[in-house]
Amino acid sequence: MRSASKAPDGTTGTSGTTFDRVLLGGKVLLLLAGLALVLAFPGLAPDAFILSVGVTIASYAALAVGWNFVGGFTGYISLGHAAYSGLGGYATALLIIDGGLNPWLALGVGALGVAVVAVPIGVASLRVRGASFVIVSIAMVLILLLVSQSWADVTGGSSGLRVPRPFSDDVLRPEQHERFFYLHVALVAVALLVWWAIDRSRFGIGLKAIREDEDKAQSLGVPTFKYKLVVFVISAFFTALAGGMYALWFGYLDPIFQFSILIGSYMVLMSLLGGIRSLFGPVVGAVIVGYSLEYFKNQYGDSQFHLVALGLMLGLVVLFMPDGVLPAIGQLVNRFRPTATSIREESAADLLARTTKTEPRQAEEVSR
Amino acid sequence: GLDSGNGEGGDDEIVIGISLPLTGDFSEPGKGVERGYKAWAKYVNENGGLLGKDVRLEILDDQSSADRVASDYEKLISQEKVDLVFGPFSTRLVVPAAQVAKDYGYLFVEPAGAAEEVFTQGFDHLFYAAPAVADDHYNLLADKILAMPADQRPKTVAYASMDDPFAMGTAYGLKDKLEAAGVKTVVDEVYPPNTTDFSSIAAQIADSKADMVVGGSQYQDAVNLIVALQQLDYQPKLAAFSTAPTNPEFPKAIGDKTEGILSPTGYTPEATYQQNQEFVEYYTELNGTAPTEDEANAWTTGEVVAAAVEAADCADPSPECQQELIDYLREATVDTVVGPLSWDAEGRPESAHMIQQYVDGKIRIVLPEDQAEADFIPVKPAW
Amino acid sequence: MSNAPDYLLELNEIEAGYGRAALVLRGLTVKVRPAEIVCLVGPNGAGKSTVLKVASGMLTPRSGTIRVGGVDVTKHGPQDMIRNGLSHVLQGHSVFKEMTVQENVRLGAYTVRDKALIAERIDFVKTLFPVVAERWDDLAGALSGGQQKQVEFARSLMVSPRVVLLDEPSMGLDPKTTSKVFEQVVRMRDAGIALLLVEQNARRALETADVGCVLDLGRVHITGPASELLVDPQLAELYLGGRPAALTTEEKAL
Amino acid sequence: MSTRSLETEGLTKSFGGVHAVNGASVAFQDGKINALIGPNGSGKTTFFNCVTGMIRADSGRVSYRGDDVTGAAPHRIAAAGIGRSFQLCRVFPRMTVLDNMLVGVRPQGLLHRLRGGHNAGDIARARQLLGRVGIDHLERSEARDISYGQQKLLELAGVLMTDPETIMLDEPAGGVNPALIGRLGTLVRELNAEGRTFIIVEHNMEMVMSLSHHVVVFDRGAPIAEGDPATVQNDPRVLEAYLGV
Amino acid sequence: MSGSLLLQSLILGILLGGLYALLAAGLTLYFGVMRVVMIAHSAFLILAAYLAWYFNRETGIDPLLSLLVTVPLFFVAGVAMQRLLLSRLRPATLTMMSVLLTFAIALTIEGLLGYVFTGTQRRIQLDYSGSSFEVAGANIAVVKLIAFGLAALSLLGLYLLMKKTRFGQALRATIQHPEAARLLGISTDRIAGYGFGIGLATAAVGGTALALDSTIYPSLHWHWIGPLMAIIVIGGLGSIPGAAIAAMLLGVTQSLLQVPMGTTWAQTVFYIALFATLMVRPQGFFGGRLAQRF
Ligand SMILES: Nc1ncnc2c1ncn2[C@@H]1O[C@H](COP(=O)(O)OP(=O)(O)OP(=O)(O)O)[C@@H](O)[C@H]1O
Ligand SMILES: Nc1ncnc2c1ncn2[C@@H]1O[C@H](COP(=O)(O)OP(=O)(O)OP(=O)(O)O)[C@@H](O)[C@H]1O
Ligand SMILES: [Mg+2]
Ligand SMILES: [Mg+2]
Repeated sequence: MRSASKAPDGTTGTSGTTFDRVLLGGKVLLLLAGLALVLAFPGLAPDAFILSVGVTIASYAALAVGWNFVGGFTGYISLGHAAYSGLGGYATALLIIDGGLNPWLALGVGALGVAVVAVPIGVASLRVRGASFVIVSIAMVLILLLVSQSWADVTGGSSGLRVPRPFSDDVLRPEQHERFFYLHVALVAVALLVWWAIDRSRFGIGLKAIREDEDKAQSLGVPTFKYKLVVFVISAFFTALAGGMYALWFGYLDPIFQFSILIGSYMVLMSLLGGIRSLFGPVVGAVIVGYSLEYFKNQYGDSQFHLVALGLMLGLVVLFMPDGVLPAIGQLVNRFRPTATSIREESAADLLARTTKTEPRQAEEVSR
Repeated sequence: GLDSGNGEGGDDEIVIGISLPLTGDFSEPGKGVERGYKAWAKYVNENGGLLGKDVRLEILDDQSSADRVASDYEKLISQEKVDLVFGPFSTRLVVPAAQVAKDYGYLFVEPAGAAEEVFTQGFDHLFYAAPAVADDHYNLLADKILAMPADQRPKTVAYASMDDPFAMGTAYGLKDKLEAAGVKTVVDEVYPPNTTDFSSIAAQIADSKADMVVGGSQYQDAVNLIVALQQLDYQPKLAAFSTAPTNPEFPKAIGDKTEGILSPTGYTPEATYQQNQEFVEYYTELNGTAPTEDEANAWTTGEVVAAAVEAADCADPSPECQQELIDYLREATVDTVVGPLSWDAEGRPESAHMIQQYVDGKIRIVLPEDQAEADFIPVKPAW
Repeated sequence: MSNAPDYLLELNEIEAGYGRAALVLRGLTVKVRPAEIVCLVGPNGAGKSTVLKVASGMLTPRSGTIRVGGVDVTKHGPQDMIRNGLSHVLQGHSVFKEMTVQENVRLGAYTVRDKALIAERIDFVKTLFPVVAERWDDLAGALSGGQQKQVEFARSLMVSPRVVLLDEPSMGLDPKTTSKVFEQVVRMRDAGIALLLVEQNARRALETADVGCVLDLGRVHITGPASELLVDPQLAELYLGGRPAALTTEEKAL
Repeated sequence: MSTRSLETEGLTKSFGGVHAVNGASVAFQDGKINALIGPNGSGKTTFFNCVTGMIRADSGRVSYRGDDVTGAAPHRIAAAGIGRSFQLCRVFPRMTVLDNMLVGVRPQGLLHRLRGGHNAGDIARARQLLGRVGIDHLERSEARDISYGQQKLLELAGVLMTDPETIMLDEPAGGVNPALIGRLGTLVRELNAEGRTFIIVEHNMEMVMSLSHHVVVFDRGAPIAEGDPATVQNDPRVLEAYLGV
Repeated sequence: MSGSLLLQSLILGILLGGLYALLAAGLTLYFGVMRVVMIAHSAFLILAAYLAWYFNRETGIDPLLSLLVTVPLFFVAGVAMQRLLLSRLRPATLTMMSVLLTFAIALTIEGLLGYVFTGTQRRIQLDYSGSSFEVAGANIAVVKLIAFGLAALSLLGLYLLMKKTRFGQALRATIQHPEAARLLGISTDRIAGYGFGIGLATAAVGGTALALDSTIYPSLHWHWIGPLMAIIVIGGLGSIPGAAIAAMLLGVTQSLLQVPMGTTWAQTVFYIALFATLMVRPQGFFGGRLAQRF
């Protein structure tokens, strides 16, 4: 018997009460403030290092949002999304180096390529649910790690791959950081927009239904497999974009760091941390995780202790705000709402009266 | 938040920024390099410092990760505004680190990026502070083997190398030379760095009955491979492994069956250069043990940069100064604990590695002859 | 049991609800004597199942007391209830789907040590519900809805409690099996067991029960001898499905 | 409009040794309220599952309004106009009652899919149906927080939301309060009056007999009798196999 | 590939497979029986290995004896972990959240190991490390044989425990319908705790076996997760015999393939097999999971 906690993903169509209106206003203000802060960041950053940290966090955010297309909507947890960011990175790099493409073109083409590759992968791995899917996703990234290590003459193998700069060398490094910061932010914005569009669409409702009960959804006419596959590919696409973007910025690819479970896990952590059912959850998660990583490293410098710190932090969050930070806040806010009663405030007699009275009108309504 | 250390180097001191793998997969050698750097700094400060200023090291931990090493140098240079940087450990980390230094126009002398890849990236500010690049480590051994009379010379060789630019470089450098001279390669295995089970590789080597086994190894992988070979009771005539045998823990790790095992080294405490004797003496009394190659390379890095600084008579972040330092080293020959060093246009050092061998349970120089401390054992006793 | 308390199950002034949500039960009192069937009827969401959950300790009441055989068990968790001699058959489906029918039934006797007794009971349920015998080694999850209910009921018959809580035992059962279940319920009553029965098949239930109890809005609306409730036209209209009680005889014919 | 609705021919499904559905050839009448009754384990639900594509039949054909739909995927069946409810009541636990309803909206074409899910039209219709089954006051609670019977009602309303021509209900009255059963009956009649076909599996004889025009009796995975309620009710085989008197 | 080499590889494969089997057993227990994605399993594995190594280094006594300490220790740790942490997760989101939670635990363990023992690679030095005996021209290393023995024994025990005992049944019941289980008098918390404890106990045994003949370092657990997980899916989640057999087969194939394909490519066999399984039998080859009921 668990408490009736309601995830405030705003999916209750009615926003009637003044309470809700106040809430909405607050949200909007918060949003604008956040946006302003983000856009001002490069100006505020005291030095190139802080700026580069900003870029890293932005790229985390892009990855997390990309991940959340699958995780958030369908509830399929993929620990192996590093596969797609990694592929995105290598695809972009190789298209530039061997294909001689313009970097930005390469980025787009690469991501599209990854999306195409994701189709068969999805077809194979979306056949299983829950634990099995998690495992399969891990397997995916490990395969790619092995391949990219062994297939040295293409990927450069263990000696890594240098990615040419998109900007000419007279663009100094801090300047590079600034540009890439905005590029990443733009990417995140686009991804969020798409996520939001899906979230409010019928497609989105279908996906959430899959998350809850796949067979039932199908019997209600939701083409579950098609839906799953589509979001899966969208997710792979955005993740690949994020990966490629990072590669362009960082300029160096090494299989071990590209195709690592750790990166994939970070995506999951960030999303779950922020709240996979909420639009901005992954972004918030990315900021928290990205910042903590830096902070812990700074604190516990040359000992492995920063891992412990991170571990503990995550553990606490899972135990005490399982739905993620944002929903947790949402619940706090909801305390102030006049408690919604879950028991019928209407005796059988009233019901009888009401339903019999209103039947004719409803009849034709329904038949529409 | 991200407190920006206390790195603002005043005029009275020269701050040198370094990032090292103090945790994670490369932490072992990383710590060695750290000891070397620290010893060097202490030594310099005790002897009047650089340009009369004290030297202070700003060391960060890159957790053996490429992303980290880059952001570390970013931090050191742009936030801590260090005057000079020294290189990190391991080829995997040198390249991304060097990129950052290049972008800020810093001189980049590094103690550990020996693999060919490091020098083909078009870095014009990078110098490797050791006698030779990976591919040339075994040169003397190769010459020695090819000089053997045909009946003693090994006819078949088995190579096993870690999938790591440096380790592979060493093994394949030797492979190319021997193959060119018609020595047959019967096993050629490459294993990922995280491999812990060597029994299959060992099985193949044992099955091939190769006269000689060559390991392109770091440390632990060599130990595992040797133990696995022992388990299969394989007895080669010659056995050479890079890096591992020079490690003081090595004999115990393989059950003291070390006799005859070969290894290239860029450094020996016994070397007669005058800097080296000072170094060994100083280091030994500081740390209680004689320095190994990692410490020596770190120290060498220090010496090389110091030489440049003294010559250019400047040590500050300004591009002009850094450029002067770079230009100087292009031309210079610097006397170091590993002998006189000079570099080609890409920063490759141009001397050679020595070959050591376990003789009477102690690792000794056997090549080149003129520096040999013991005679080369052509047929390795059983292990 | 000579000096036994006159009520085997007592729920006094129970107030209960889920989480922070509003109260579901608002000061509700239900008592069951030995060898008595008390039947709870009421609209969906009235709180019937909640009453049973409270009684078996699955949901701790915010106030009020629970006594089994005169002993206060208000704070006891569900796993202790069986030892207090109270068994609860849940609403809906609660077989262990990925275990065989055999394992399910045997788990029913988890607290019983006596091998012989277990064997005897198994034979009994096998004869009572043929399907249990037929599908003895199949996964319970593979059975049909009704068959699963039968297995559940069989499982609950593996122990000999003093108090039995049944939440819609006849749901999903075909008429034949439904009759069997009700017969069994009567047999239990005659064996001195106190039964608290929740049924939506209200008429049938009230015909079997001794005391009827109409629940609405989490309160006891009306309580009294089952036979009287059956013939109350207004109750019939509101809770028993609109048809005058007279027809129930014809219904029995089916 | 043909009078042929859902038809099966020698439909067979067995699990290991168990012949759940055993060569069942049944024809349901279009525009009528059909009932499918039979003892527990006689194969009614499995029959439903085969027809609606939830599981693949071993052999046999299923046709709907003349065209073959054997082995079509569930969502295709749904698109063809057949809606079904589940015996072990299935709702989307962590979605609000209202969203549960909106899943049933059948999108036409891509654009329609991408349109906002919470548009006035859909919501209004959802509310109507919820009101119809008497749980509209719960629209904001999550489905996992409502009582079992309420969940059953929600499921029924959800099926109606897909606006199907043929509605297959697996024990709609199970666990539902008698007063409400009466109301459900009225609802079914009205929808039927609009020309919707019903196929109802139910053990509540009262409901079956008062509601249905045509009754099919299953036993051991195949029909043993069909006809109008009166005749079926007095068929000795039915009495023996099912009603047990 | 010569006959003797074939035989040698075969034997090595079997010995390796035995170890895989044991390591996978614990995982399959959490996954199949408890619906928990136990990312931290291999981390505990390494922890046990470290304890064995430390024990041996400090006392010089044979590491096998460390089992007397580690097994009970891990059991208790498992119980605690389940009761204090995992039991707090909602059943609805258990699988998902357990990923996160156990991942956090894995990180913590790795961190502590690195903190206490540094990142240095360690290896137990035994006087019989290198010793072996010859069977039909193939050499069998003593250490590997011991590890294999350990694995076989504990696997058998685990199997009997789950299938034959009242505890095993109660555990499965607890997972499938906690409320019903509780109403039958099963104290589900305790049972679930024990279940988890046993899972970790296998990790203790496995870790010690692993430490006998392999290097260990804190981040090594990432290297084990993949193959182990592939194994349990192929074997069928929750099926201990399934895991054992799959492990055996894959172990052998891997060590046979290593000769022609090389170490790196040979590792892919796990994942290839995994995807093949998905195509043919998504529920795995021994997973006795019933066909979905509607
Ligand atoms: N997945 C399955 N695996 C094995 N046997 C099954 C499976 N599904 C159904 N069966 C068997 O097929 C037969 C028919 O089951 P079905 O659910 O169709 O009966 P039903 O008519 O719906 O019964 P009820 O009235 O109790 O719902 C039963 O004997 C059942 O045990
Ligand atoms: N887990 C829960 N969390 C929150 N509220 C709940 C929960 N379960 C039930 N409720 C609410 O409590 C009230 C009573 O539920 P209960 O299950 O007792 O009704 P009931 O009388 O058994 O109805 P039914 O006849 O449909 O089973 C309902 O209004 C329901 O919304
Ligand atoms: Mg109820
Ligand atoms: Mg059924």
